[in-house]
This record gives sequence, structure tokens and C-alpha cells, in this order.
Amino acid sequence: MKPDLAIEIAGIRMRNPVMVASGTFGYAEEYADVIDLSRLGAIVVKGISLKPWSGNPIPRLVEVPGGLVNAIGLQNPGVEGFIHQHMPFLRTLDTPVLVNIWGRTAQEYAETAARLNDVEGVRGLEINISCPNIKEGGLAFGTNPSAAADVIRAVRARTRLPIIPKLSPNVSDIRVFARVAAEHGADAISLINSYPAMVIDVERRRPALANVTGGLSGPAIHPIAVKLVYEAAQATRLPIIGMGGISTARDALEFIIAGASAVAVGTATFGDPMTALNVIEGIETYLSDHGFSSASELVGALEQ
Amino acid sequence: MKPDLAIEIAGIRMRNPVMVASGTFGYAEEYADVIDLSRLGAIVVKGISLKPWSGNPIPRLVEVPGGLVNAIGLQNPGVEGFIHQHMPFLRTLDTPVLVNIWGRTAQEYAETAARLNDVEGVRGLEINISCPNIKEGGLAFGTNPSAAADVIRAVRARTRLPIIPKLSPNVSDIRVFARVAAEHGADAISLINSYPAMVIDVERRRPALANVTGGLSGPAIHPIAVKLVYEAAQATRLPIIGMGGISTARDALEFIIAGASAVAVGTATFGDPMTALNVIEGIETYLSDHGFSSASELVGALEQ
Amino acid sequence: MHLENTCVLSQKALGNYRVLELASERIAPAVRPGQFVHLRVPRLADAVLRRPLSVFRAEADRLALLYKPIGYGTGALTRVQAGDAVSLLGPLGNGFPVALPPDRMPVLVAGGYGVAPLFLLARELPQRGIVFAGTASAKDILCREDFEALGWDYRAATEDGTLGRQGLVTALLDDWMRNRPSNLMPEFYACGPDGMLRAVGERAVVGGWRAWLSLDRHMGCGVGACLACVQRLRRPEGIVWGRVCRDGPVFEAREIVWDEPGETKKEVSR
Amino acid sequence: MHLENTCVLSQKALGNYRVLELASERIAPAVRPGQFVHLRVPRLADAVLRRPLSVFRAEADRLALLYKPIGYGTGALTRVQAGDAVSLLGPLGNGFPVALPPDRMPVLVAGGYGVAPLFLLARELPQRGIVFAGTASAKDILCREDFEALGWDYRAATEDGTLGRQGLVTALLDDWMRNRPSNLMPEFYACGPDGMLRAVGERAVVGGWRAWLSLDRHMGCGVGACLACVQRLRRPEGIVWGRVCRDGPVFEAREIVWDEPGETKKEVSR
Ligand SMILES: Cc1cc2nc3c(=O)[nH]c(=O)nc-3n(C[C@H](O)[C@H](O)[C@H](O)COP(=O)(O)OP(=O)(O)OC[C@H]3O[C@@H](n4cnc5c(N)ncnc54)[C@H](O)[C@@H]3O)c2cc1C
Ligand SMILES: Cc1cc2nc3c(=O)[nH]c(=O)nc-3n(C[C@H](O)[C@H](O)[C@H](O)COP(=O)(O)OP(=O)(O)OC[C@H]3O[C@@H](n4cnc5c(N)ncnc54)[C@H](O)[C@@H]3O)c2cc1C
Ligand SMILES: Cc1cc2nc3c(=O)[nH]c(=O)nc-3n(C[C@H](O)[C@H](O)[C@H](O)COP(=O)(O)O)c2cc1C
Ligand SMILES: Cc1cc2nc3c(=O)[nH]c(=O)nc-3n(C[C@H](O)[C@H](O)[C@H](O)COP(=O)(O)O)c2cc1C
Ligand code: FES
Ligand code: FES
Repeated sequence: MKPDLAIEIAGIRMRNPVMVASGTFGYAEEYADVIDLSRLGAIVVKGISLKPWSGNPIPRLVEVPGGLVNAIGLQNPGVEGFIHQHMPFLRTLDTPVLVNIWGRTAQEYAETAARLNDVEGVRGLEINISCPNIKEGGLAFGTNPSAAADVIRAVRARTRLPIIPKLSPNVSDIRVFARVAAEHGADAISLINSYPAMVIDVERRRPALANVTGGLSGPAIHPIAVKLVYEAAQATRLPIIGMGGISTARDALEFIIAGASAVAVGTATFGDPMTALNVIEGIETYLSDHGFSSASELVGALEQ
Repeated sequence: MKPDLAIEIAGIRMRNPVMVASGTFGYAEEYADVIDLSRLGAIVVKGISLKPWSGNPIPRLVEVPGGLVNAIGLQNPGVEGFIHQHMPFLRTLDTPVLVNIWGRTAQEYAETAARLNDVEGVRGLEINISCPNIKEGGLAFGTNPSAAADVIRAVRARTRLPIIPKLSPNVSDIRVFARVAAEHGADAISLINSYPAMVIDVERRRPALANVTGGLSGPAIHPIAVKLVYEAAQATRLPIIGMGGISTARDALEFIIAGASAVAVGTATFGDPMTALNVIEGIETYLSDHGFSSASELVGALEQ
Repeated sequence: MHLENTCVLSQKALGNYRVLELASERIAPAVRPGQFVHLRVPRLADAVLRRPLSVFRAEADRLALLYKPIGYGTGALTRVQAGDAVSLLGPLGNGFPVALPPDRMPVLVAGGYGVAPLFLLARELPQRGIVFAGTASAKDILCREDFEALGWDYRAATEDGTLGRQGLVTALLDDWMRNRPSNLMPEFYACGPDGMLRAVGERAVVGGWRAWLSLDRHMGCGVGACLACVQRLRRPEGIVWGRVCRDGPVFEAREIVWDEPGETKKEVSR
Repeated sequence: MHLENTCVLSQKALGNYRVLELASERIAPAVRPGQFVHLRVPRLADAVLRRPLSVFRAEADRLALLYKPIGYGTGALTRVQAGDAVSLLGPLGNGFPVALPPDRMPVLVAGGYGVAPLFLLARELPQRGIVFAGTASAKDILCREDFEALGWDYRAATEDGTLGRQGLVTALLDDWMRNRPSNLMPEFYACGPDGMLRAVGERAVVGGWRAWLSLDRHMGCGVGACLACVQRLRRPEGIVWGRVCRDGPVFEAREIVWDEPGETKKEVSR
């Protein structure tokens, strides 16, 4: 008998627990030619803000062993632009679409959330309080519990959609932020965002990125992310979306066994656009081989 | 003309800025057959505590892409054992020896430091307030500014040796800890220690390490470490020993350009015991090729 | 756009470059000149990104890439052998426009690997014209006979003077421009370093001609999703970011807003 | 101990195993039976650790390793070819003692790759004896002819019964022990999984004989510096951690303090 991959997170039913991570999958249409989008668990689009935002100068991305450091800087057409340019396509998909939002003030987050409330096809909001690449907001919210609480509360007050704060790895104790999310009305949490990092071009003695610093993603951060998901799972009963360095089904399974109800594939899509689909298949095979009848049985199944 | 590689950190003169990192080079004798120890800038020995300490159960180490996660747990023969078993050999070397110390209380750190005060051949103390692998102390000091201050102050009060707190990467703002170190009498700072991480054996659904979590080291953490060294260098005038993922001269040069006066090679020694020596040569070549007459000229030479 | 597992047919040295020929059933027949593929270098476990390479030749069931080993990925690529599998994503990007009014003379300007997309273009343009190729040294001058066999006039400049005129290719171009028949209406197609592209573009703008410039930017996804490869463009709605991988790599000279030295903040209207 | 850049002479399949032969001028002549090398798998950029492999054969200028491709590193090792350079650190560890009183009969017990170090030992022990080899299946049974050519009695057990007795090698050993001449004084040498080593050790302790057991532990440095590969040992000064890479991998059965099921805290006196 085939195992049941379907899961429900924050009231959103997904055919499997494998999502694609914000900022690494554009607005989905970019990959539509090569991936059957209807096989994904969910799609999280690039971070959206109230007004259009031009992001950082180039170079915005540099490869490092086992990952990349990016400082895109959240370029996006603003919530109106997003709704008009991208929702028409996204609405045609029968895969749940989550919109990743960010702002420079709690107010901006809340207004963006409010604007998305009644937009057909938007199934939930991932609240990015952890972007290492913009000075205004982003990481500042994600590393300060009371600032994080303000944002989550403000968004909660203005939306009926499920809200999923995306936590920063750049904190000493992730449990504090998991609890803050739970207390202020989050329906789930996502972790982790990329980790603050820097690359120097030694020939020119200049930062490799125009923004000087950026965020490290890819296999390099996977063991860090697993640890944080594991700790967060001990601290909260909120469902967790685990991400950071997934490139194989095993990487995803580590998150699930550590306590994540779903996972997201990010950077690995660049190297192999089929990664998310391969991960889905690999999870299915693992569940059958190990006698699990459903993906949810495996959530937090770590023995000690 | 050959560039001058010699540097002085915390009053310790070294023939070049390349050290070997604590815990990855044992007590130096282990590598004496294959490396000319007299070519190293300095040697930092495995972490030493007041009393012998048995460390963690095995498995203590697991390889991951671009690094390894270790939970050795600071096994060591205690400061007396160290002095009797290992100092006789270390004393014969004409390379400066730094002793890495740790404790479960500020008091234990201070007593260990005091015991090493008059031990011939000990040139400085690296104070490990950042080990992710023991519950008692370690990381708890490294992620709490006032606990870190207590340890540094207590050690400072009991030793005449140069003291070099080793900072944890697991903090939201490294500058706070760099300043704490400076204020409480440190002569230099070292960063970074390995990053808290976890690996799960999905076949057995158990943590790969007996200690459940461990510390990630190796190339995976290099861009994180460079960022932290860069930030610390903006916040303090204390000399910085940069480490984390160095396996080539370029990796080391990134630290120096970011503001480190010296660097340490850790994990890479396992894969290639010649790494530190190759890094030294590579730095020398770089300095000549780029018209620098000394290594110290390159410290913090980042242009923006 | 396809994701295709291709098979290496051969790999050969060509001067300082290498030509990699791959069996491709889906991408090869779809390629237009100036398009590129995003190639995954096999067995490079610690490299998370693909590498963008222009298509140099394309037939019904095979394509060839011309590349210079300059770093980690292209260095490792030299080790792949006939029979190895190589994953390609492509064809990517817009490519050069090939329709050309009969009164225009195509002028191709290639810097370094720029000959690769221009060679594919040279085969498909409705009329023949002239190619200027500029490189560091004689060993980098590629495909002269191939262009000539197609009926193109080929002129080379090398920085070290080991072949053709010594100096930059734009100097060679300027000489030619000064002496050309006054009724000749050039249409420029160029691929090479930014400095060269900018110079070609300026000449076109001054003369009132068009110049199609293929940009080289570091890429993440290659498909328009990550926003790593952006370039400011002048568009009716204002200054916007274009994605070199998807909206380019070819832009007309007037569209491109070049960075000015010292400029740090890049204003775009959306 | 040397760090040597060796050159691959050949690589051949042997049942489910592979034999890798390397030209080595410094390590090969220094090797004693039971010692190992720490091998860096070439071109595995994302693997930071070496892999420990026992020396299977050693001559003046070459040595051979016998390994089973079971994972990432050993899998990649199958791709190295004659002429490739492979860095070795070795010889490492203490190895088996080869001096043996004339009244003792050597009894070798090999599980899986355990035949590798035991084969080297079989050549160097002063007297011949018997070898028990246990593996999963017939294709894993190795070197029978080689041992026999050296004058050893070779008995095999396979878990699937495809060759020799079906079952664990220790059952085969027990049968033989029960029927052996009563004046025969065995000296055990074993290499294989912990369960097997422990079983052999227990028999030796009960009978009052010695058993030299070669442990397999995950390693970091291989030279005693990192403390990854520790094993509790019974020593005059109390229970201590030994380093399998440097103080071992061979320990006498009485020294080893095996983990008890469910035991979490490992007390050692220093
Ligand atoms: C549209 C396009 C078409 C190209 N066509 C060709 C071609 O036909 N032949 C050819 O030889 N080269 C071509 N290039 C350049 C080629 O992509 C780079 O030489 C290659 O990516 C270098 O990879 P590396 O790993 O060897 O270099 P490294 O410097 O080790 O790579 C590190 C990172 O930087 C990126 N990078 C480095 N240099 C460049 C560069 N010049 N352009 C883009 N990314 C770079 C790499 O992709 C990688 O992500 C093209 C680039 C683009 C954008
Ligand atoms: C002293 C000693 C001698 C050995 N001699 C031989 C030999 O002659 N022939 C042979 O086939 N094997 C031998 N082994 C086992 C061999 O080291 C492992 O099979 C090998 O390390 C597996 O590497 P991998 O990358 O293929 O496996 P992976 O599981 O992909 O490796 C992941 C990590 O685990 C370690 N690891 C995995 N399995 C083992 C293991 N069984 N022992 C130690 N480390 C392991 C690897 O070294 C690596 O660090 C020996 C081990 C030791 C300690
Ligand atoms: C190029 C790039 C752009 C990203 N943009 C966003 C973003 O807009 N919003 C966000 O919350 N996370 C963003 N991320 C973070 C990813 O969603 C993800 O959390 C992170 O990359 C870790 O996963 P990975 O290692 O699988 O990539 C971005 C990551 C990358 C690499
Ligand atoms: C096996 C191992 C043991 C270590 N033991 C210690 C230790 O005892 N004290 C300490 O301060 N750091 C210890 N470290 C941390 C290293 O000194 C170094 O800070 C870290 O590994 C990052 O550098 P690397 O990436 O070059 O290894 C240890 C690291 C490893 C891998
Ligand atoms: S490379 Fe990703 S948008 Fe162009
Ligand atoms: S492997 Fe490092 S001490 Fe044994």
C-alpha cells in the first residue's frame, strides 16, 4: 500500500510535505516549463513588500563550497504589482500558494498582509522576519523577541489567512522565538532563513557582494538547520516547516524526524530543478521501506 | 624581497600568522612525524580543565558535506595531567604554545589559568567560552554577555599570561562579545568555535552523535566566520585570531583582509595535515605577488 | 526550455579553449543564436550552481559549447569524457534577432568566448558581413577559417600583438569604421566584456545604428527566478531591472543603463 | 608515520570487494600486520575526512588495500584509476603482535573486510594455523586460495549459506573448538564487527587464552589528535579512554570494556 503523503499545516492541505522556498522559485512560472508544478506540496513565492523595492546592486550572489551567499535584497514589484503580474498565473495552479511578505515596519507588514486577505489563490502568508540582506527591518525583527512579537501581532490583527513567521537562525536560543510566534497567533513557523555570511574577493580585496554581507544557504547550513528545527520542535506545538540545505530526500527526512511537518527546498533547485520532485519520491520510498503508512507518522519520530 | 610574515598578537611573537586550532591538533606530538612543527605560527592545544574530564560517549564525530559535526565533549587529562604528560614535549618546541582552557564555573576557569601561570613554555591562554558540546558551561558563557564578562574577569585576575577569549558564533551580535572581551582585560579574541548543529541517521531515526547535538566545523562555516570576524574587527581594536573552515591560503586571506591579525587551521588538518604549512606558503606568495612587504599590512585591508 | 540529460560526444582543445560536443535531442533543435545553456558540471559535489555557456553550434541532435577553463567549474569540465552524462537546462535567454533589413551590414564584435554565440549567429543571418575578434593572444583567436568558410570577413586584434593588430578590438573596429564606404549601414552584434560592449554600443548610438549586446552576468537559477543577474534597463515605464538570463542576455544598446564609476545606489523604478 | 603521495598501480574487483594497489616507497616498507592507512579519496571536494583502510599486502615499494564500497568515500574510490595520485597517511596504529610462543596455534577470525589485515598477519606469523572467515554471502568470501597457499586451513561461513557453513562465523569457530585436540592452545586474532570481536574475546577469556581484536571506529584525524575514535580500556590505573587509531586498533580482549546496552554515561577515570 502506498503511504499517504498528504499533510495539513496551518489549515492548508498539501498533497505532500515538500514545498519550494521563497526567493528560490521566483513566482513559479519561471520553472513551469521543466517542473510539473502540480506535484509540489506548496509554493512559496519571493518576498513581497507594500511598495515596489529595487533590492541591492550587483553582484548579488556568490558561490561558496557547499552553498551560496546571496544578497538579492528582496527586490519585488510590491504587493499590487505582485497581484497583477503574478497572481493570474499562480491562481491557475492547483498547488497551494503561500506569499512571503516583509516590511520595514510592523505596520508595513500588516498592510501588506491586509491587502492579500481577499486575493483569490493566496492560501497563507509566510512572514519573513529574518532576511539578512536589508538593513531596514528583516533581520532586526528576527533577532529581537519583542520586535518579532510586534510584527506577528500586527499581521495577525489584519489577516484571516494562516500566518507562518519565518525565523532567523542568527539567534542564541531559537526556542524563545518559537514561543513568541505561538503566543502571538502564528499558525506555524518556518525555519531557517539563510545565515549571515560574507565572502571576500582576495584578488581585489573587496567584498564579493555589492551589499558586503549576505545570507549563506545550501548544504553547508543543513546540520545547523536540523538542530534549530529539533530545538524549536521541543519548544512549541506549532507545526514547523523545515528548510536549509535540502538536496536529497535524506536531508528532508532529517528535518521531518527532527520534528518538521513539512520541508522546503531552496538553493538546490538552482543546481537541479528536479530536486523537490526527487525529494518527494525519496520520502515516499522511505516511508514504504520503513513501514510507515503516512508522512505525518514520521514527524518528530526521533528515538533517543 | 621576501615579505615579512612575522606578527605579534597579545605580546606573543609568531613567525607567521598561521596557528593550528584547539582540539584539531591534539598536543602537537601526534602530528610531529608529518609536520615540521617549527614552521607553525603557534600551536593551540586541546581544551584543558581543572580536573580530568571524560568527554562524551561515541559516536563523537560525523562527516557532513563540507565539514564535520563533532561532540568530543572536551575530554582531557586535567591541567595537572596536561602539564605532566604533554608540556615536556611542547616545551621542546620553539613555536609558541597557547593553552585552550575551559571550566564549568568562572572559578574553575580562573583556577586552571592560575595553575598554568608559571608553567614554562605556556605563552598564552585561549579561553573557550563557546564549546557547543558540554552542558556544563561552555556555550552558556559564550552566549550571555555578563557570564562571558565574569569568566574573562576571573581569569584576568589570576593570570599574568595573555588571555584570548574564544567567542561563539551562536549569537545575534558578535560585536557585543568583542567589546565585553576588550573591557574585561582580554589581550586578543579568537573566533569562531564550531557552530551548534545536529545530524540524524535516518535509517535508525537516531541522532548520529551520542551527544545528540554537536558543533559544525570545516569549509561549510567559512563564510559565516568571515562575516563575524569582519564585524568583530569593526567593534574592537583587540587583535583577532580568525578561524572556521580554512583549507586554502585564500580562505585564510579572507580572514586577514576582514581584520584578523592571525588565523587558525582546524578541521582541514584531518584531510590534509599539510594544510597549515600550505596556507603559510600561500600567504607569502600572495603578499609578494600583490606588493605587500609584511603580513600585518594586509590586516583589515578590505576596500569598500 | 528543457532540462535534458545529454551525453558527451567529444571534448577537444581549440587554442586556449575547449569544444565540448553533446548529444541533445530536445535542446539542440530548439536553440536560436545567442541563447545559452545552464550546465551542471558532473561530480562537483560542493558546487551548487550550474554554469552558463553560450551555444556555439547546434544541429538536430547535438550541440557544441566553446569554453575557456577559467575557474573551478570550467576547470573541472575539462575532465569530462566522451560517454559522460551532463545535465543541461536550455535553451535559455532571448538570443540575437536574426531578421535584418537587406540594406544593413552585420558587424560582429567578439571578445574572448564571444565568438561562440556570434558564430551560431553568423550562420543564420540573412547576409554576410564582417567579424572583429579581440583576445589576449594568438592562441585565443578562434574560428577564423570557419567564419571565412561561411563568407565572412574576419579581422583579429590581440592585446599582445601575436596575431592581427595589436590592441583592443574596438581600435580595429574604429579604423574600419573610418574607412568604410559612407553608404554602408552597420548593424552591430557583440558579445564580450562589458567595456567592449559599452564601447560598441556608444558607437552605434552616436552613429544612429543598432547594436545588440550580449551581457555576461553571474547567474544563480538561469531561468529568471532568483534575481541574481539583473541589469538596469531603460524602458518606457522608467528604469527597471531586467534579468539577463531571461529578459537577455541580448539587449539593444539604448536599453542598457551602464553603471557609472563610484555609483553605489542603483535606482530603478520597480 | 608518513604522509605520502602514492600512485595507483591497479584497481581490481574481488568478489564484492576491490583491491587497490598503490606504489608507495615510504609507507609500504614500514607496515606491520594490522596497521592501517588513512586515505584521502581524490576529487571528493566536499568530504573533509580521510578513510581508514587496513593494509592487505605490503611489499618494498607497493601496498594493496582491500575494501568494500559501502558509502560515499569508498564508492568514489572505485573510480580512481591507474596513474591517479592518492594521498596516504600511515602506517597507523599498533598492529597485531607477531611474536608467538611455539606451543600456540594462531586462530584467525575474519568478518567482512577483516581478512585484509589478517592476511598480512598470516604471512608473518611464525606458525600456520586456521582461518575462520564469515561474511554475508559467497561473493564476500575472499582469499581462500591465498591463505591455503600460505599453508593455512581456511573455513568459511556465510549468512545466506551460499558457501561453507550457513550462519555466523562464531558458530563455525565453536564447532571447531569443541572438536579440537585438547592440548591445542589457540591464540586468537580477529577483525570484524564488534559483535563478532566480542564473541571471540569472550571465548578467549573463558578458555584462558589471548585474543587480539582489531576494532573499527569512525575516525577523524587517524593519528590520535581529535579523540573521535575512543574506546574504554581496562588499564592498571583504572578505566581509561584509548584511541583506536593510535593506541589500537588492536587490543587484547581483556583490555576492552564493551558498552552495555542502554548504557549512556561512559565513566572513565581520566
Ligand atoms: C549568458 C552567458 C553565456 C556565457 N557563455 C560562455 C561561453 O560560451 N564560453 C565561455 O567560456 N564562457 C561563457 N560564459 C562565462 C562562463 O559562464 C564562466 O566562465 C563560468 O561560469 C566560469 O565558471 P567557473 O566555475 O570556471 O569560474 P569560477 O570563477 O570558479 O566560478 C565561481 C562562480 O562565478 C561564476 N562566474 C565566474 N565567471 C563568470 C563569468 N564570466 N560569467 C558568468 N558567471 C561567472 C560561476 O558561474 C560560478 O557561479 C557565459 C556567461 C554567461 C552569463
Ligand atoms: C582501522 C580500520 C581499518 C579498516 N580497514 C578496512 C579495510 O581494510 N577494508 C574496508 O573495506 N574497510 C575498512 N574499514 C572500514 C572503512 O574505513 C569504512 O568502510 C569507510 O570509512 C567507509 O567510508 P565511506 O565514505 O564509504 O562510508 P560513509 O558511511 O559514506 O562515510 C561516512 C563517514 O563514516 C565513516 N565510516 C563509515 N563506515 C565506517 C566504518 N565501518 N569504519 C570506520 N569509519 C566508517 C567514514 O570514514 C566517513 O567518515 C576500516 C576501518 C577502520 C577503523
Ligand atoms: C537567492 C535567494 C533568495 C531568497 N529570497 C528570500 C525571500 O525573498 N524571502 C525569504 O523569506 N527567504 C528568502 N530566501 C531564503 C530561502 O527561502 C531559504 O530560507 C534559505 O535559502 C535556506 O534554504 P536552502 O538552503 O534550501 O536554500 C532566499 C534564498 C536565496 C538563496
Ligand atoms: C574535533 C574537534 C575538537 C575541537 N575541540 C576544541 C576544544 O577543545 N576547544 C576549543 O576551543 N575549540 C575546539 N574545537 C573548535 C576548533 O578549534 C575551531 O574553532 C573550529 O573547529 C572551527 O575551525 P575549523 O572549521 O577550521 O575546524 C574543536 C573542533 C573540532 C573539529
Ligand atoms: S540567474 Fe536567476 S534570475 Fe537570472
Ligand atoms: S581518529 Fe582522531 S584520535 Fe583517533
